Amino acid sequence: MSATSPRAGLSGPVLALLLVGAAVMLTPMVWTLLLSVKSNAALLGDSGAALSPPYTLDNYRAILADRLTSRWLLNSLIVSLGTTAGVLVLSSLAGFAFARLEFPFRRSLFLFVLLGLAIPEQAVILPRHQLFATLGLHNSYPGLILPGLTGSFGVFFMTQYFRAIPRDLDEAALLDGASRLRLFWSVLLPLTIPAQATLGVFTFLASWNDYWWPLISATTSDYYTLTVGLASAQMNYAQTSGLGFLMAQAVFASVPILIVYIVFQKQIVRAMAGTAVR
Amino acid sequence: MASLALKDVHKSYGDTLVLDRVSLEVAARELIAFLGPSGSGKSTLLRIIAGLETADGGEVWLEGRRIDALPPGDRGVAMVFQHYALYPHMTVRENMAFGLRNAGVPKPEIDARIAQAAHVLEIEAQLEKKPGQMSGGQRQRVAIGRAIVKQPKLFLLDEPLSNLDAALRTRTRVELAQLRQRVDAALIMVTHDQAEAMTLADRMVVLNERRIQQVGTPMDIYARPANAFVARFVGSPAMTLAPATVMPGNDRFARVRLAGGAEVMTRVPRNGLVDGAPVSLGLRPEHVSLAPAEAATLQAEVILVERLGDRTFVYACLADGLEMIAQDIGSSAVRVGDRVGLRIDGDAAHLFEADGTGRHADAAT
Amino acid sequence: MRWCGLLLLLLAGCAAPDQRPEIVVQRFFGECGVIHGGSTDVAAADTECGILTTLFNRFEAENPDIRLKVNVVAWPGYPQLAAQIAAGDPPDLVTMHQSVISDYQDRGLLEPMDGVLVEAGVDAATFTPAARAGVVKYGRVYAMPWDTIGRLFHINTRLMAQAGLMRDGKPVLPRSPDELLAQARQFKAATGKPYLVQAHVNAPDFHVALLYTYLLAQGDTIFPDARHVRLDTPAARQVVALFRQLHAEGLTTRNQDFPAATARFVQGGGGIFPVGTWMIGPYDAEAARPGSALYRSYAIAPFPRLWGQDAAFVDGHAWVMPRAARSRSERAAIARFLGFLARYNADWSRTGQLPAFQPVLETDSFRALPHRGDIVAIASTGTQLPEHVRRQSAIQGLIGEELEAAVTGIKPIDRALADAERRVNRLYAELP
Amino acid sequence: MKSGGAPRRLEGLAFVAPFLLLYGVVLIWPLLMGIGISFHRADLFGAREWIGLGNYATALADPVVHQAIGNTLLLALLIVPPLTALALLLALALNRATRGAAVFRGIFFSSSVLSVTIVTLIWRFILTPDAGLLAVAADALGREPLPFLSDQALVIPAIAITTIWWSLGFPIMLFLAGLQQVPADVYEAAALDRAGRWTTFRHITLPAIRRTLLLVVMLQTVGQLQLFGQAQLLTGGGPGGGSRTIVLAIFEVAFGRWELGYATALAEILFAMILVVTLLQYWLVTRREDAG
Repeated sequence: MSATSPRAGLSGPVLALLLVGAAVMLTPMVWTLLLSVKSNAALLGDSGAALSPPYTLDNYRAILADRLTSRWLLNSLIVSLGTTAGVLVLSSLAGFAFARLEFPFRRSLFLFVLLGLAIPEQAVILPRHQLFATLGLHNSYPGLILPGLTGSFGVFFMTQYFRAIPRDLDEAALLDGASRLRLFWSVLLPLTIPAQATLGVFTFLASWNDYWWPLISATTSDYYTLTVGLASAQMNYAQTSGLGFLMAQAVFASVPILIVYIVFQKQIVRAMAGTAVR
Repeated sequence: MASLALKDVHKSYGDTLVLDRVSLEVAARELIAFLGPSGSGKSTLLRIIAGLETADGGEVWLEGRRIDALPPGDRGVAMVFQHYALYPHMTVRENMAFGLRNAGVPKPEIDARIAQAAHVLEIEAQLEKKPGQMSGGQRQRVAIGRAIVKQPKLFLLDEPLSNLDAALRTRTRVELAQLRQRVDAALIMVTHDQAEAMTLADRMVVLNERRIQQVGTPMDIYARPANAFVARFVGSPAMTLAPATVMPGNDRFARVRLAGGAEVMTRVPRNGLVDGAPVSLGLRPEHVSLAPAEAATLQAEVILVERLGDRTFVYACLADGLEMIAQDIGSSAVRVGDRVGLRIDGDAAHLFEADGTGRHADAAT
Repeated sequence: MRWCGLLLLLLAGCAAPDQRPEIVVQRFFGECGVIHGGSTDVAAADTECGILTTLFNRFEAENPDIRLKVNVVAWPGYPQLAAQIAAGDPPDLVTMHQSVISDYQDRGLLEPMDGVLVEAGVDAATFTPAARAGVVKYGRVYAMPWDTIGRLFHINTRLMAQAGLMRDGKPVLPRSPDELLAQARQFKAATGKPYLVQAHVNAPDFHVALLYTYLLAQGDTIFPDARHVRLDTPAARQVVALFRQLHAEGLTTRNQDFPAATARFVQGGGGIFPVGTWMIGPYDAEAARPGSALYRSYAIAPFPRLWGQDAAFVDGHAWVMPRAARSRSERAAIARFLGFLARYNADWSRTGQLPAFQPVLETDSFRALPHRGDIVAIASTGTQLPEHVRRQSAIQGLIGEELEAAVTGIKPIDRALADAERRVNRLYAELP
Repeated sequence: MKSGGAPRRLEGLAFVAPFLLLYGVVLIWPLLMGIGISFHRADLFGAREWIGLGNYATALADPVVHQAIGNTLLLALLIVPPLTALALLLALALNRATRGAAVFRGIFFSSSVLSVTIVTLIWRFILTPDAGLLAVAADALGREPLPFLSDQALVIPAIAITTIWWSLGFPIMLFLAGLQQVPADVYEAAALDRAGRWTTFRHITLPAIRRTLLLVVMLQTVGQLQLFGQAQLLTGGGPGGGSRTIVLAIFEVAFGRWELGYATALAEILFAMILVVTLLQYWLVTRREDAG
């Protein structure tokens, strides 16, 4: 059998290598989990203590009692969901127009948008910080969300996806008396759901994990995202004595995103494989 | 009164002319087939009627109303797409209801119409399924159902049978024939399959090179093709066109001589034909038969034998290289390589002038 | 559906309008709400973080008419402060090292606080000499001083005794570089452990403090004017060479960042930890805990005189007010907050830092704190950086990085010092 | 499709306008602002003085910048090829419809969902010689733990390993997507032609997923050239600047030293580097495609 035949099971040596790889992937996480269920005192000076009991959930209780961590979690959710929703809406509208409608400068505008794929965040972030200061957008949700909405990738991706939908569906809808908006909303948009799922999950992940921008834009702890909030705790030497708590925070912060991932895993894989419309 | 009327419709894409001043009238409840090779403009014409393309000029009238400036949904036409274009995310019921809802048809009426159409098309059991769960034939019916429920004044069918396998195609053809009995509207179907057109259509419109070549009943077009293109395009196997010259004479009918020297007496009136003018002698296979050498008009060598069971088509090559198709009995013993004699039934032969214009045997006599 | 949810979340984000004046206080020292929660019992709290947290809680409890927003930032918080000021959204009060004040003051980013301190009832005449030097720039008070940070030797007397380096219950400290090396070797031979516990990783201030101290001792002028630093000097080479030697011979811990070094000393992993006053409190607590490696074997001493004369480079924490438009009521709230803090300066000194107010320094309760007698002189004699020194935070990073490289043997000493000097001078050249 | 007069033609603009507006204001305008600022001696708080190419000249002569560029390129080199190869191998092994493969896919993707703060936190307590897992393991074996975060020779590999562990998921997904586009009958034909595993890979799989490969390499290169969080949080750029990346340098210059002009000039240099590297990769691959 060949390594690439899709139905066959995993052969012995391949399986063994995969198991080793999986162990390498999981060990750091298990280690983190172990550290998070040890009391801070037990870990002081001897993190090896994490390998043996007693274990405790005190660190997690402490997190639930700590209003800051929950606030950061909420901020991350707001920013990530807001960014995701925004990207999906904007990319779908623009993608539909670029793929299906005729309007002046359509081609030039599309090229203009593609240009954005080549612009790294670094080339923009400092002046944008200045710009947002002028606009008074720092330490606000719009200030955290707007930069995430300017990615060209979503528009490009949705345009490609809309283009792949057979045009006779549009025509059938036109004959059925649908307006452009109705065509977009009732006929084509539902067909892009796999693409929306993919783009949505990627956008959510990217936004959730964004670090640079929230680090300099969200500067009061009210608006910290989890990433920045945890970084502020991590770099405080006062936290040396709170290793277990720190690790519990890490686990706590990862749970929502892992849930998102597990829920959408099928969509991610399927949509990335480019399921055809029909 | 004409149901649909096209007046001087023309259309180009940039510099490329795709329809050149097309005019046509379709009667109420008539089934018209647009037949032509790809690129002939037949699909463009259909789409102009539907409103999916805009003509550069000309008028489209339906039931006394000029519709060429209306959006597709307001024209009172329904279309069955070649690939059905069913909305994949909607159930069959939703597919059928979509257009009605857009038109503001009341809900009870929508339900009634869907129930009626589903009954007629025998897809009641499939109403809650999605297109992806159905076979090609079922999807075809749904596509038709979606058109029927709109109760249009005109049905447009774009290559309705091309996506079906052979067995299904025959059955669907019968169903289409029954369908038109039930609906109170004209139908236009686009096809490149002449058998489909001939079996279904009341009249056929043969298109080629951006223009209508001929409009007529199937038998009319088969028997009296307006020009060489129609003659060769309609009928299978295609009519043989043999180069010939008009022989001088005073007969009522024209006598022609083939390039190889053989002469054929036709029943085409000779008035207007110039002596010695080059023409083409048009012969359908059924008018060329195998014959013993003494009764034969021509001698030829068999290059291909096509056995259909009830009859046999014999492709034969004349000495001058011209290929001619003859029809023989089903149990014909002829084999490739045989030398055979061909007998031409001059009474049924057609003549085509140098510009392609067809002349046909005088039916009156 | 999702949109509705999002909308709700956003609405929840903007609470009902609050008429109370709001002050935003930004501090480092870490986040420990988990341990101290809503406690207002300042006296019961320990550690920098704990004392400040309970102090803030107490202020909120006593002053319900003021909204106090606390913003905890990662140490040292200056990149974040710069971002905030650039964003036009600075906090009202910020913890700032006194060595950094000049920088912000020079750029016009800080408000003079003479007025607000008077309103707060805080008399600038009560500042200790070291604190005054730290917060008064060109004749105006730019911050309320909070403490004076000195650097000292934290000593594990049990290990020192084991190495034969105790006399009359006091640690024997070197009086010259050679003696330091000799004692360090003796210590290592006797205990098998490094003489010094040091942070070489990601801890630029660590070596910078050592270098500044011993340059001051040798009478070097480190910052001759506002645009230059002098580091590539014989005196500096001597100092760096000594620490490089210690590192090379394994007489110090290696490869540790600050948390690691802190923990190592607690575990009895080395003899002397030359770090700041802020560790006195935590280590004292360890010294009182039976079972600890430091149990009854902890002492402190000023940096020994290795070259020239006794010297102490000091810094301190202070509360500054970034320049911003503030209403009268907000100013009043800030003044009240500062007055409140000043009253608790004695509690802060339990951390080990020296108080910023002379009266506190002279109280019996402060004198009664352990070890304080050994270091109290620093508050009067400690040397701050000159007021014209700008960009201290960035410069400390640059110099510290080069020093780390030199001490750990990554770079030759000459080159590291030359590089440090060049990098700092280049930075100064870019200043307006 | 249909041309229906001016209103209908403008309808399309209405659909793209929201995105274009944001794109222009929040991306393109700052991009142009940045280029402008880079020609100034500018501080973070608004002071501006035109110095032309001064910042660029300084940058080209600045050894710290050289070191940062070197570190960044080295990191990209240590991360992108192993990451790509590893991801491709795993995708090949996991490109099957069994439950086991799905579980493995989940495992290898799981780290990608963690934020950089958490990844560095986890790895700090793997790598640090005092409390890290590796130190615990070394202790158990009676060995001296390696100072991954403080040795100039080890710190870049340490960051590379951390990054590879973190970033493995997306390339695997992309490769899986690419592999599923390869029609199965091609493999069946190859099997009939008695092609071995390597031959099949080399002559069938690889050409079929060449575009995906290019995409992965380009995305990863662009991403790794902008490496920031790992260096800042794990090592602070140390020791001795040994792990300072360009972006970390930009951050320090901007917010530590307030030299906005110099920082934006560095950002533009990075922008140019990224453009050159990606165009080069694109050109290399497509050129071979044309030739082959």
